Amino acid sequence: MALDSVVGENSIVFLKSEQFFDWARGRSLWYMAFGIACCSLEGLIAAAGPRFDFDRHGIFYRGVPRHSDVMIVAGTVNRKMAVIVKRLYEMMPEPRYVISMGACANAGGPFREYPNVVTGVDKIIPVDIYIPGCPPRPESVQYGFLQLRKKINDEAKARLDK
Amino acid sequence: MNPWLVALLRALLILLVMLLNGAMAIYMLRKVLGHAHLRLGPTELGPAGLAQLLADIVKLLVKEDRHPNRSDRWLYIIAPFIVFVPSFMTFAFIPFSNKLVAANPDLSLLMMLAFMSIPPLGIFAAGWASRSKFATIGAVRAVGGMITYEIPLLLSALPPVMLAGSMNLQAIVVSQSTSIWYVLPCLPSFIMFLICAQMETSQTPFDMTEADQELVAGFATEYSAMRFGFMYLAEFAENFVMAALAVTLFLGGWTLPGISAAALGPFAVLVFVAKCYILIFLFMMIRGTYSRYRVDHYMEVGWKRLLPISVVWIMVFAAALRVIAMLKGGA
Amino acid sequence: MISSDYITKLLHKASVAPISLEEEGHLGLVLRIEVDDLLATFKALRSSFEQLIDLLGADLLERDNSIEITYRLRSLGENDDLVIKVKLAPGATLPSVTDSYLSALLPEREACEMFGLKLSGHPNPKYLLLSEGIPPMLLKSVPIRSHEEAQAAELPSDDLSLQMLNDLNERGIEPPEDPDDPLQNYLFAGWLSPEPPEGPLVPRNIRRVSDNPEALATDHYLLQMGPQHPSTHGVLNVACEMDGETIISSEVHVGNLHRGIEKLAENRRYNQLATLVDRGDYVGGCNTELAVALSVEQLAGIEVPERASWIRVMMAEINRLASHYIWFGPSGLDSGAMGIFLFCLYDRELWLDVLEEITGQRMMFNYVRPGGVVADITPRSIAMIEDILKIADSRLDEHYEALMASEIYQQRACGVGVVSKEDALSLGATGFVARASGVDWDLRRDRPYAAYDKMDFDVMVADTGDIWARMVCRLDEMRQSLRIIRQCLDGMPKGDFTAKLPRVLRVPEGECYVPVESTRGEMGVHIYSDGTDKPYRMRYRPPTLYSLMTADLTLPGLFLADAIVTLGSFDFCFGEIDR
Amino acid sequence: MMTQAPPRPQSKWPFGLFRAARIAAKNLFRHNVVIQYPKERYNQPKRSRWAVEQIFADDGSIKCTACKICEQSCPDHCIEIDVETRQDKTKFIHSWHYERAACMMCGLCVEACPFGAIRMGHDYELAHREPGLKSIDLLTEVEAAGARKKEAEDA
Repeated sequence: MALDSVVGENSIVFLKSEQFFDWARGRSLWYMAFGIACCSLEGLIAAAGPRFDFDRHGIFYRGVPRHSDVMIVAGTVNRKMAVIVKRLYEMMPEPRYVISMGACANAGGPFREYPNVVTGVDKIIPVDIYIPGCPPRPESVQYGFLQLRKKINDEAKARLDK
Repeated sequence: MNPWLVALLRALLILLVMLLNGAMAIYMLRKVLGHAHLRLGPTELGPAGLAQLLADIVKLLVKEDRHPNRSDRWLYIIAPFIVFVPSFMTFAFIPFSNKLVAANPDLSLLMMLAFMSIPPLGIFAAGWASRSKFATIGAVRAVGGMITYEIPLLLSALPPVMLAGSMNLQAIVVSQSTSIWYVLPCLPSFIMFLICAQMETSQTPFDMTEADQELVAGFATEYSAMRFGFMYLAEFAENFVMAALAVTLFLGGWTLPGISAAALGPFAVLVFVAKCYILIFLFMMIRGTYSRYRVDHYMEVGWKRLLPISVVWIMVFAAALRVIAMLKGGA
Repeated sequence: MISSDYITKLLHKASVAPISLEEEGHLGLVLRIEVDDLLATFKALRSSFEQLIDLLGADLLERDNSIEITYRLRSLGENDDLVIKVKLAPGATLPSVTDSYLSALLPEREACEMFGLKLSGHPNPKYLLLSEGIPPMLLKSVPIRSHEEAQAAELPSDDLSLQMLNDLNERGIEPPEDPDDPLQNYLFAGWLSPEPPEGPLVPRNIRRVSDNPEALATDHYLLQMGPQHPSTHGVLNVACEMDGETIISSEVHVGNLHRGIEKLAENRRYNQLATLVDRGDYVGGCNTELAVALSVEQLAGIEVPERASWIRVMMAEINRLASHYIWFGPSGLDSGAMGIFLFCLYDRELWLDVLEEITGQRMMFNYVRPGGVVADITPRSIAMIEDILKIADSRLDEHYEALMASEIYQQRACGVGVVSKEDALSLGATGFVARASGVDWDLRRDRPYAAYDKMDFDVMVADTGDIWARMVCRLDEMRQSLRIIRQCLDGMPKGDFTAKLPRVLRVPEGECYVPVESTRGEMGVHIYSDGTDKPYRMRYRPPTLYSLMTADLTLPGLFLADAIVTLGSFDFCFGEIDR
Repeated sequence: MMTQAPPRPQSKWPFGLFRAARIAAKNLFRHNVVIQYPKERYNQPKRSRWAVEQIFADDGSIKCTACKICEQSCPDHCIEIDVETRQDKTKFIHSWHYERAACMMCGLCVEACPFGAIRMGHDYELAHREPGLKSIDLLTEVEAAGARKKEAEDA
């Protein structure tokens, strides 16, 4: 009994409610505690720590893909890992977002010449935000989250404007 | 007025209280743990981060609800309600003030404890239906835990009943207002009750069913969206219920020493809630500080420490009561 | 010192005829033997050398059409090493020496898959880092991607990962029909031995506890922990055969972070190596940079200024503290204590501020280079360090109280996850794992490098080998680090912070191995140089690979909950294990 | 020197729990240490290394002479300078291509630059949505610095 089937996909009621939902989605981004490599220390651990405290923005970690909204790909993805990254992504319930953190996840980084390494996680799963850095500061990741929030809100807004 | 309408209104009121309480407890947990860990907790959204809760709940509501492959479909769907509904029903028996209590049967304490023992079954159902190994281990632990702490919990709730001579929670509160708070004569029971409450609500050091670091998320590993939200909420609602029970039995309920019920008036509710939240704060600090017991140590605490101590203490207490009564009667 | 006469005598007794036994350049005493004599040699030498420190291969196909396997044995009592080298034909079979030294368990698998050899006599001859179908990556004939290929948005059609990616993108990931069936498991990478061995596929551990006859007879099940698990500290996967909550047998799977540091090092100039090894041991980068710098300096004969040595020691110790904090807190978290985790994180931030002030980044420093360090320490950094040193000791006391004073934690840590002294030696455990098991060995004290010979510090040794011992030993290491930093601040000599070096550093032909006591144990760098500005082969001895084996053999018989705390207490770093 | 680890503590229930509780209470009343990021910022040290930036002279002209030393010194090959050498030996930079997303910010290019034309920036707010921004052009269609110098000398 979805709302869009009752009032139509382009009705103002549906779009307004979607905008409200997007407001909520953008402000409650639980990320999956899935650290692959070096970046996990900055983006997942230090970020939750006392100095940076992502919890202020409603961003905190859950251990399970089923509970989480955001996957931070924090590290090099190689052939063995690609399978797992893909599987974890598919385990996450919609709507789900992916942040590609650091040089390795963006483009393979320093290891992209090695044939076992996937040059960029966006070749496996769709990526919403790219954060350059090796590893980025926790603040960079916070900025990335703020960008993601903006992106989520922009989508609803764009539809409403149409 | 139509009695059905009144009943419905009451039920809705209880539901509202429960949801508010659960949400408040989650907010409080994040704030308390934040400040205890040199952080702040949610601050950005709304005053002091209060709107954060709204965002979290709305987000969970509109998230995709997933069923894992090969799960036991119907059990998977109803399990969260088995957890949620009994903890919701227990709210009916909590005496918030001398007037404000939704249901006041003679055996309200017994009924409350009976309802409290149902959620672990829901947890077991959830873990079993998920067909995930971590969830199954969590489920098995939940059942093991339940038979471990239920008896000491009941036994440690008995001394106030003996003192008040009633199993009605309101009566226990009233009798405390005329004498002293029962925490003084029944201190060992109070401590045991708190430990059992910690077990019942499965919080560190006794969070066997969830055990984030071992079982990923325990019984809730495969649950997503609002089904997970319900279980999360129920957990915190239980937290409040246990605190309320401890306050009612041992800490004088909605009364304050030296002030009559009439003088307190509507502030009785505030007094009661404040007492509850002080206890919840204590629970949360324990949760944020200590390590977790291993599952066999947990059983050991339940069977080899709490159970014998509570049995012996009950016998000593009953004997002492009898002796005092005889002395009084003799004199 | 172990004399060559003594070794000759031992070999003679075992009727092994060595090809040669002599001092070779920087390597010390080198024994060259035929492959057929390998097992007999190891049996003969086992009683004199406690540890097999490292095992590495090198592709010498161009030089003499052989693959050279180098073993490094160590006698702790004599404080001396013996290098054993064997040469194999390409594609030949390497006999496993696991009967003599358990520490060959994982490195042998790695060496064989990386150089296309077969492995015989090994209890678990599976692929370790790679999987079947990937060519032996460390052979010189296997190319790496060119820059254009690496930068391209689309991968070339013959790229190794393309097939797998296409597969993934087309059908998504279907969970296996029956997850209990290990054959359907993505973890199985293929056999290295000519014939598949008998026994179960997963888990294959040389230890297995027998069922408790008094307990209920229940079915066993297979539990896959990781790679996404809150407490495997990275991308470790442990396949556990469980009986209820008890682990009957276990097997660790690594390679999820394999990214070819050793292969890429062959294509990096000597002054660029630091960027690679930083990302190996990503928590304690300064120490690994130091090992690379020391080995290059040894080969090239570079004299390092006194001040540079002192700065290196100070930075290594600051980094050690930062790294230990990220271990102490999470190992508390593994047992469920949340507070200590966050307190430690804050202390780590303080030290990271210092590191950022001096080196420019919080984790990937690229600071210690051949010849010295990149930049001098700043007055502001000294003030920062002094500020922290004022509170650091009392903070450590607080951390002890917050976690280890509580009886619940003591119940969890004392007598759990015991590594015996024999195991620690045989499995090649170094650093705090060995010291907690009663091995009195610290490279900083026993083979001082940089300016450690001028420092005054203690090495704590415990003999129980359990989690508690590891915690206590490492907590003391942190105190000693504070002591060393104080000494560095007080006695820092004046002078240059780096030696004058040519822009392109060419290193004379040769081979050397320099170990340092990194944050997790002995981290050694073995470099083959062929006279160019790039190393011919660089081997990176990861200390945690050896503690991982130790952990693997410790897990059987533990509760699931204890296994988590035990794994945490070994402090793995997967950048280092998988390289 | 070797020290023996202290013997295991004799557990006195539940005083150890109280000791831990004391620290927890102490930390509860400690001032928090959060840097509230969008409002407050950590004061980065001078040596902080983030993405590569061009240094411009006071008059806004570039310092890069397109000598390509940075390109060779980069271990990741993130820098690609598309430069045209004209007949009068002056150089024209078509693009100074920088693959920011793959850069590991090691600072080797800045160390190698003989003209001090690039530096590691201090801006860490680099996150972006579009995959196209993974690599950017720091300079496009400009005369290399050496060319202008030569012109000045000729004049």
